[in-house]
Amino acid sequence: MPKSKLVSGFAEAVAGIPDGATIAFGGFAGPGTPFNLIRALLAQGARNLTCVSNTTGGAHQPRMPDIGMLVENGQVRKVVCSFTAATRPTDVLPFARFLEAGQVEAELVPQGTLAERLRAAGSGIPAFYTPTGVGTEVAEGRETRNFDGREHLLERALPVDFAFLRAHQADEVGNLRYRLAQRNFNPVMAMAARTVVAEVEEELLPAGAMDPDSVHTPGILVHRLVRVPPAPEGLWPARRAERAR
Amino acid sequence: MPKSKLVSGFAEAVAGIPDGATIAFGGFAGPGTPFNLIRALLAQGARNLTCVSNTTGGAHQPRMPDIGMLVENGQVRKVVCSFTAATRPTDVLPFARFLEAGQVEAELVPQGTLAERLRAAGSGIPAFYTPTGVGTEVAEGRETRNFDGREHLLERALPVDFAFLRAHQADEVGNLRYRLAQRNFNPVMAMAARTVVAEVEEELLPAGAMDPDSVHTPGILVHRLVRVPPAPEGLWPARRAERAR
Amino acid sequence: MSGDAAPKGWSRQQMADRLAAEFGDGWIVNLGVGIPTLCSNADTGDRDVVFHSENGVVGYGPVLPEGQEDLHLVNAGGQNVSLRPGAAIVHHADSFALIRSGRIDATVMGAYEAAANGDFANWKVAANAKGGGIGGAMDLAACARCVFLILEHTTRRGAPRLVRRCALPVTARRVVTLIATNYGLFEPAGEGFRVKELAPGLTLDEARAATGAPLTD
Amino acid sequence: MSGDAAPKGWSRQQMADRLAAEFGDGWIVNLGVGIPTLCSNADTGDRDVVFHSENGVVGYGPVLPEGQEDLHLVNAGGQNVSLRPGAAIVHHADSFALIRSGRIDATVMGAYEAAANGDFANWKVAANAKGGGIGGAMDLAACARCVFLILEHTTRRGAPRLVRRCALPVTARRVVTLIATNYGLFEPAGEGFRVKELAPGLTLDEARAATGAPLTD
Repeated sequence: MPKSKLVSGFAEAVAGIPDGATIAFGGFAGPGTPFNLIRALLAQGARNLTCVSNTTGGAHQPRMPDIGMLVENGQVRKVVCSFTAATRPTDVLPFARFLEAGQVEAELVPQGTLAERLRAAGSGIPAFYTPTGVGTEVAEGRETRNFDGREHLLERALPVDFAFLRAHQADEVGNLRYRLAQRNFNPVMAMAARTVVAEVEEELLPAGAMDPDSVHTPGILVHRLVRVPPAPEGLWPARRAERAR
Repeated sequence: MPKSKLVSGFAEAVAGIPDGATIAFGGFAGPGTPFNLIRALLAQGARNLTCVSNTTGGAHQPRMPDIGMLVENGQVRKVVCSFTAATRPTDVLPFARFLEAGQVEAELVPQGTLAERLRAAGSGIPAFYTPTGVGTEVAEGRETRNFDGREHLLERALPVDFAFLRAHQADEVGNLRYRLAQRNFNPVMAMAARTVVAEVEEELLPAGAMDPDSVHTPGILVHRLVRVPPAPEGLWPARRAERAR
Repeated sequence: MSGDAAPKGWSRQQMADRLAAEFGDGWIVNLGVGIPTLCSNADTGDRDVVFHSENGVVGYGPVLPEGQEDLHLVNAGGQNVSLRPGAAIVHHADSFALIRSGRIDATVMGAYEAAANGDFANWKVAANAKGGGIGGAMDLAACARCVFLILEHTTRRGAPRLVRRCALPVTARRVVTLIATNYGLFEPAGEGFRVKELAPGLTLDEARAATGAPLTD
Repeated sequence: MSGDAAPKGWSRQQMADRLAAEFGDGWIVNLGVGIPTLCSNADTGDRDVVFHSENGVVGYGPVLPEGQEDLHLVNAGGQNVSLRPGAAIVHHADSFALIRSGRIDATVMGAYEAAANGDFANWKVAANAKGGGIGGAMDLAACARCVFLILEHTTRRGAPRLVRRCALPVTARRVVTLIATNYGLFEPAGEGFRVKELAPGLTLDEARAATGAPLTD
């Protein structure tokens, strides 16, 4: 019989993450970010981490647990992100002074390349070619190759030791469903990781209660599940209506 | 307002397929095979086709419309498949004598490589590396490269002009859901194709009636939908319990 | 991208509306962070336009008013948007598969600089800056059928953003097809820009004075 | 792979059952066309074994009796199977992503030949044959943690299928970890095979006579 992957709480969910681990964190602009697992990792204290995520954190308030906080807490050696600075020149992320001071290394990767490198790692594809970034600073010193009359960059797979995810629903064997824009990087990070830890918003379903056609991440990729308690104890995405005007 | 992609019937669904087209056909051992679209293509008569599918057809009875029939009908120049012969030496496919006689060309591709080449075409990835096939006849004369101490083959994307799919549910803008093992190659063929034609088992849903989280193939990839009438007019998968004993 | 000293010509929503008028029927349009997201508020009339967001939301609509937001649903700018009938969600790798495979008819992005040769820059605030914000911009710029930009015509200090060649590190080369600024609509034309339309109240001479490359009618 | 002239030793289901006894708790096991599919009928006791089929079915169970089949649900051999609680469906590219990324603990395949050096052949019936049936075999053989084979010990004509080196074009090189035949369980050992177990009623001499490479205890 399948065993339940539910663990007792957030401390157990992040137990045993060693110094030097590479961890991917799901999430895009709030939804799908494992806020509670990040908070637990801040307390757990593993150091010398490599953190893979879309951003190091936004400039928005209220600030939620993010990669920048792990950096500020002295836990991070390197980040691999598509944003290592805010898009508005007027927003300065707390992360920026650590980067300027050389206290953290950063690999800046176009977002689609980041997603594809994670998927490749989870697909046994060691390398692939993409047209993204050709002719830019990102391509400097890099191997290129012409296919069908167009230059492409060689990109390598990006395997990770752990993926920290946030899902909406799970069954006890770890099948996951995300809700709306919460999906984002989570499924490909699950593919790329050797150990997958997911915080889950709803009560766990028994095995067999989730429609097999509606599973987003198959349970065989998932190792630890932990339930997010309702706010204020559990952290949830906040309202983020940007003032574009 | 979005327009419905439903066409009047199978003749309209395959109208305008030109001679020389490359067409991918979904399906694996029955489920997900667009039997009715293949039957319509046999009647439509386009020639000199390149057909991409898992097999050229099984040896099982009752025989359903398959790529082999298009070959027998003189419509096919080349097939790209993971099976161009049956797995049992005692089963001889009708396709075999056309292949032996040189009346059709065949490119035999490992199944995972076939799926990945289609996905790559639908992902703007012109080429990727895979460990599959290294050291075999499939790799002869092919470009290889060592990554992480292991040899890999360079594989090229496999774009197609048309994909013929079979889905269980669709809404009028073309969002598709497959049921169980019907999914197989269908989503990646939809990605690889410039024009996607899907036969659909259930009554079309209005736009907005399908849960956006439960869509398997987004409607922006799909161009023509046609409803499969119930048997005997519409063709459905048959029972296929193999005698393994 | 710029401040709130009321600029000449079009407002931000007007810039977005004007660019949205260029979207063809049946187009898939990706909207980037900043002013571009205002395009999903535009009235596209009879035209069926599907808005795509890099985070995998296919078919979204206007930003929702406070209190009606769904916290699980954001666009590329992190704004809580609505879904239109027929919407679908895909994961990030599939979202960029749509982008790189040429399924996006137009991408609308903000920029710091747009050059007459079709280059543009929107990911690094200074050539020597450490760090940057690429996001999905390089994938979109390299692969969308049309690359549209929306930006203020000048910096806060009055320096032109439409220039002959970019001084900042570029996002992609020779890809920009159309630019909306508060001054009007412009097309890169090699050594200068073609003026497609001027915002009401603006003269060609005023536009020339604020532009870092020749303007032609 | 062979006919029905009742062979010595284990029946096909017994071969499958014996190999299934080797599956560890928590293993993901892929079953190929033919005899291997009989493994999903085996009783795995307390062990949690998830059966994966190359067509994207994760977590299936026994073949269903006639009249109870779901026509949308087949395993790699096209048999109508059942689902176990916790099953999930993925598409073909994701199914092979699981395979190539090393998520499959064991793959069980049929074969025409298995060699002492760990090579095996199961996709072409003759070296000069036009066409073949690769299916998912090359991906699975190259990437699964353990490659198990099930095959009749000899051809219908009595020729050995366990040989020193393959005469047929190989599916993958140096990958086979365990072989079940009607004669017993065998492990490739370089120049010969190690006998792990003999089927009841068979002697080592009988097995040696029917094998194309040395057998050791």
